[in-house]
Amino acid sequence: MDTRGIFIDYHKCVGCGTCEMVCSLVHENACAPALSRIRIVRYRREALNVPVTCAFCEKPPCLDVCPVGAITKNYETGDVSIRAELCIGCRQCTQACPFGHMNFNAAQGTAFKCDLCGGDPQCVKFCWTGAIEYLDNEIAVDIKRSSFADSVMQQHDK
Amino acid sequence: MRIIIIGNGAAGNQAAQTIQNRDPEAEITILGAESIPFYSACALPDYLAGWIKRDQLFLKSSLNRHRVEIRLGQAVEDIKPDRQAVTAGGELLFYDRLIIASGSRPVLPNIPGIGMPGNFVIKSVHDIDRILAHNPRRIVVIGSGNIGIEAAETLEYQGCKVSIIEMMPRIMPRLFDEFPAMLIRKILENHGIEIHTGEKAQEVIGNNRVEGLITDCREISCDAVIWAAGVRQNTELARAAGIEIGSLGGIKVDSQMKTSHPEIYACGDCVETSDLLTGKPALCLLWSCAKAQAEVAARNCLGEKIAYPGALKLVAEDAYGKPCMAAGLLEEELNKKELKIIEQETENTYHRILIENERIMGIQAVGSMEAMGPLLYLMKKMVAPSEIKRIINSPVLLKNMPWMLTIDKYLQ
Amino acid sequence: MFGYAGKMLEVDLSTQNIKMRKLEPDFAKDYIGGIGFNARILYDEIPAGADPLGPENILVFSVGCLVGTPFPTASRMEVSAKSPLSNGFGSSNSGAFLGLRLKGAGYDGLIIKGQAQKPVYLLIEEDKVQIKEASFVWGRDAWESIDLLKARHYGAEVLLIGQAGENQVRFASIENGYYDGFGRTGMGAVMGSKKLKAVVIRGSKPIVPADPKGVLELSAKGQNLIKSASSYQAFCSYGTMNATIPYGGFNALSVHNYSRGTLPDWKQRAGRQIVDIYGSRHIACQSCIIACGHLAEITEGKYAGTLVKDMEITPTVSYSSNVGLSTEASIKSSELCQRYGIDMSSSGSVIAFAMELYQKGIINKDDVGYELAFGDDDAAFALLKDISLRQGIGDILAEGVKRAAEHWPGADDYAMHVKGVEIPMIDPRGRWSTWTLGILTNIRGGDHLRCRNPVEILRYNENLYYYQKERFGFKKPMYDRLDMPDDLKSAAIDLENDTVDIAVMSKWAEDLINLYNSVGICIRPPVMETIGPTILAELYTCMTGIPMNPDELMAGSERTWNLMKLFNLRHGEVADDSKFPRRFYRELQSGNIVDEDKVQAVLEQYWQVRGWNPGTGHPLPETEKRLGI
Amino acid sequence: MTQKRLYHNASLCNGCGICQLVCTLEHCRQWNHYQSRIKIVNDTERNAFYSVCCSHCEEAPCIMACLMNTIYKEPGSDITVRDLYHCIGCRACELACPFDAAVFDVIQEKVVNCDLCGGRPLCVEYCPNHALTYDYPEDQADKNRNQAASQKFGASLLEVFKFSGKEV
Repeated sequence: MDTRGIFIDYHKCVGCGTCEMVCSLVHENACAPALSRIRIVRYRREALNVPVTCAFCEKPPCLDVCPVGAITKNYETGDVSIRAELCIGCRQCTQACPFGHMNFNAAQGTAFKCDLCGGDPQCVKFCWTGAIEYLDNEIAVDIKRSSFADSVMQQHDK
Repeated sequence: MRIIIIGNGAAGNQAAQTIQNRDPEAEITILGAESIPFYSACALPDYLAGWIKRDQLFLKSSLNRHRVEIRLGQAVEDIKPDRQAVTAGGELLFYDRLIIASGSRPVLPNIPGIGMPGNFVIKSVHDIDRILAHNPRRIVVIGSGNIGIEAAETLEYQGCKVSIIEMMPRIMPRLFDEFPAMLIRKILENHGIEIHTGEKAQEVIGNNRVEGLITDCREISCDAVIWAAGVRQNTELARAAGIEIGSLGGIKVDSQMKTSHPEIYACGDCVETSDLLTGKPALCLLWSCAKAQAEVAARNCLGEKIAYPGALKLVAEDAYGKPCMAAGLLEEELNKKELKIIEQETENTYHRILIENERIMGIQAVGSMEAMGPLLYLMKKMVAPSEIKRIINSPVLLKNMPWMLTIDKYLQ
Repeated sequence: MFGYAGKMLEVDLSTQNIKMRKLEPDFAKDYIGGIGFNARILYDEIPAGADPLGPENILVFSVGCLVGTPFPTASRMEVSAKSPLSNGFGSSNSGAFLGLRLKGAGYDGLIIKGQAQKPVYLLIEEDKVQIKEASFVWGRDAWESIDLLKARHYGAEVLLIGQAGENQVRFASIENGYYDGFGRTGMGAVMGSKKLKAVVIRGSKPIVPADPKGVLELSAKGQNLIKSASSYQAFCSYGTMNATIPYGGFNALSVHNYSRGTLPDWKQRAGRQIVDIYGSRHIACQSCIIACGHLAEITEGKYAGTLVKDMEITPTVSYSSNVGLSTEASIKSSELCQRYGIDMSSSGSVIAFAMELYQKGIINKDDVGYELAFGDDDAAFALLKDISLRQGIGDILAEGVKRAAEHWPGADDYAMHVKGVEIPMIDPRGRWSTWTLGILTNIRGGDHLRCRNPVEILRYNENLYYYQKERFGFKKPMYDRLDMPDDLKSAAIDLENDTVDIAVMSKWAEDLINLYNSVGICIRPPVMETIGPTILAELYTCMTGIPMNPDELMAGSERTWNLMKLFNLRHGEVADDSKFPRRFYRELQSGNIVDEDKVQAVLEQYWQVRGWNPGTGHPLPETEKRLGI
Repeated sequence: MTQKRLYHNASLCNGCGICQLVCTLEHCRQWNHYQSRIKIVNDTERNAFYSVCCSHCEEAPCIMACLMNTIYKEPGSDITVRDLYHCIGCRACELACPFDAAVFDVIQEKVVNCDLCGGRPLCVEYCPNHALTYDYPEDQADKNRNQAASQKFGASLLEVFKFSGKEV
């Protein structure tokens, strides 16, 4: 099983939106943040930026609410994907996703979501700040853990 | 791209509509054997009863007449797959893709008296016109599928005395299990329809005109017989062109609705697809299946790669104001491994849900259709009933799927 | 049409007429986008002698043609109109997310004509465009207005004017969201004169490139190129604050209205370290990989609670050195300028001008109402408010230094402007370079942003060979990497003696920056250093499907520059306008003055390089013919 | 921009049912919540109220199920509308709807769905708790995203700064 996933460090993101542009360009051959699988929430006044993308939940709410079974989870690879040909465009998944990740292409009338570019996420490649990373679950948690430990130690040293 | 569609029915028109929506430049020719425009066969009983007017039968179509040529009254004589052409009205028409949606026709048994005036089928508008012109007062309906039941009900509404003859031991034998079938039978009988099950028609008697029917049990005097004992696929054209025919008698297609010839697709009543729930070959002669198949066939014609998930039997019926519905498989069609039947009965309603191997395999309801739509989709999604419990226990999910609350009571 | 949105929106506020203009491929190729479109439209459609604040003036917003790609820094948008300050071509550039949004709504540009009867705002929702009544925001500051407008129109991008624009302060800016703005040349006053409070844009149409794969590859290449620039790391961390200290060191800062060249505590006031003290998060524009902006937060003291995008060289120099405010006050000044919707450079210059007049006794407390002194933040902010609201003396100062100086005899000596536009930042007496010649040659008047050496190494400040050349410190790899035609490169740069020919380099630099403004990328040094016409031409071809080579691209940029010059000449510019303020020629600063004759000689040389008449600065017929104007 | 749609915020709904009543009054000229195009479902366990209403699916199952081709997408929009003249009340669409959102109108004997009152939904206008909103789907998606993002940063941020423009 592939345990890698996209990990986002909200504090590193500067909100440049390169990931959105690259994503829409790779998947839709067009430059449009609205067609991007990864979207940035920008708190413009506070200069905070939160990229939002699919978490590939183990129990995906989008899968549960889909009335036609167009969303499937492959429990071997962990992948959650949409079969566009089955999608009826009811937008229930866009409402169900707790992250607001599930996107909707109004022109085609289907929902769409992150597919990790088949294992080589382009947004990660183009993200220059290091805010978006494609890491093994264990490593990502380890980084988080050690950064927390560092801060504790610094407090302690003071 | 030139596309020829054989058949001016639900499948043919749906295919044309889909192609036009997706590729407005495609040149479409629809060849219809009947010389009347596209109408809904499902509304024929309503027309027979006088609930709707004749013009309401004809469906409005938003096809662009500059790009779509509809030739009515032109039966296709043969298909020449090697030349990519069909002959219709002596003319050779070439195609890039061909969609066969030739439909089906009612079966008439080969018994004495079948050719006499007063023998009717219900398939086209003309059949109804003929019944209305005949103005029968005492009618026998052979077969109790949905067409038979609807015909009986509408004729009874018109003041006729109606009897139903069914070969099998219960009515609607392909649609309902025994108990719900009995409920429906009661409703019908309460309204004065005579029902004889387990009988077979033997002979139509009369003197140049139907005067009675002899079954293996009795003789019924009547002035008309309506044959609704099944339909057969129109596969002669395809068979003559060398297109493979399946074991059940329909045109054999793959999941993309493609026949054994790469340029020829087929959809509608004339094909043999697989069942959604079991995956076995199945015939599904229903309007909604025909439309879904036509959509798939049309999109694959245009080069998309869309798979048809499989046919699902799905019938909604109105028995004297009581909605009845059936979807999926019957108890006798199941393997009965870990079979669980949930039945709920109130004064006016009855629900039956068949669960096998933690999968919903069949739903039948009489009297109320509440929550049946969501259940139907759970069946299509192959969701285990235990999942529903999980969804109801999760406020986040429930917020998006409140109808689960109504389903829940059926699965307790 | 690939790459472009394919149409421009034309709104006549007098008649409430809304039209779509189709973008012709030939026009698109010749004028590229952004400032190119603006120049052509203004040149064709504004009659000579039009009043900049009257209904005849036209306000054009155009998006750069590469905006919408992931190419680094492709986010810029250009607004132009006849400037109320210079009476010539007024133009200003801004980034953030506005350009993409306008293109996403389906327009390459927005042309605003006429004058509304009462305050209105324009609501653009893709194909649905409405002129709406704006009395609920009229009179409010920019930030309040944005909050109100965004509450009405969810997720919209807003460009608007503050009170300064409403009151037609001649150096009012158009604000682009909270922190960005089209500052210079008084575009806000033009928008205010049209009674247009805001333009609210919603939309998310895709922009379809001709060759998406190529765009992606070139964007990756662009990222790598910019990352290889020598100044990249420094700019990522500190943004434009990198340049403050060297200019202080050269005595080339505008301190106290150019009466001095540096401040003794300059390093403590405006060094990089203040980014570490006050700066918190980086702020990037669309597709930017530098993110030079910082959110500045003041947590204690007089200005506690201030939260603004700051720590940039313009507000720092304008308020911290020119007006002499403390660092915290200069951060506060950014917020005030953004709220009032006023140009930071010009307002700083005007306040410094008033303070110097007060110091010299030309104006006194009776005129002003309070005491003015350099470094007094309360007085400076009171004056800023008076100017924005046109109260008291502010009403005179709101006309800009050139016009205000006419009110008081003797004030003319202290009016630091070129062609009516206040000079920000640099003092040519401290450091003579391509950049300072750019203040003279700039189409939009006294401004430093339209001509700068592609590679700026702040190491030397010698006036070599009678102002003809500047000493540089070019290294061979840098020279090799510079994307410039070989013949021009050898003419402009003398690698052996380490000098740059100012006249030749000026033309190249101006055309290059003009090209950036046309395609919509940023002029931050890491970009200037590495991105040239070659990669832009490739990207243009991939994006639009229109074949383009670097020479055509540079010719297009030059065409635009000449067109803008012709616009200025038609509207009354004469050769004599290209003069520094008298102070630079006469008053010693750190022992230096600028030699008027020698500067004139360089200027004439520059005109010659441009193909203009060396005596009058008028484009020659053959130049016009070559460029096909 | 696509069409606006109806959204229901369960946390604001107190189940008063006014939406159902105004809906029936508008469409059936009677005060009868069984005929409402919007249904409020009561979750007694959590004492919460949820709504069921037509989601105007892009490839709506009801359109495919209709035997009379009476259900179609309004040209130039993505709202599902019905031509009731041809409707025979067969209830196939009711069965096909996975959301149980098609309603059998016993007066007309036809199946109906929410028509958004032609662009001015009365249920939204009369909702006393503002639980129902009429909004663009894009905006609604953005709002969901914003909410998720705000949760990431905690409520503290929103307390420090009052409303500010949040957008994507």
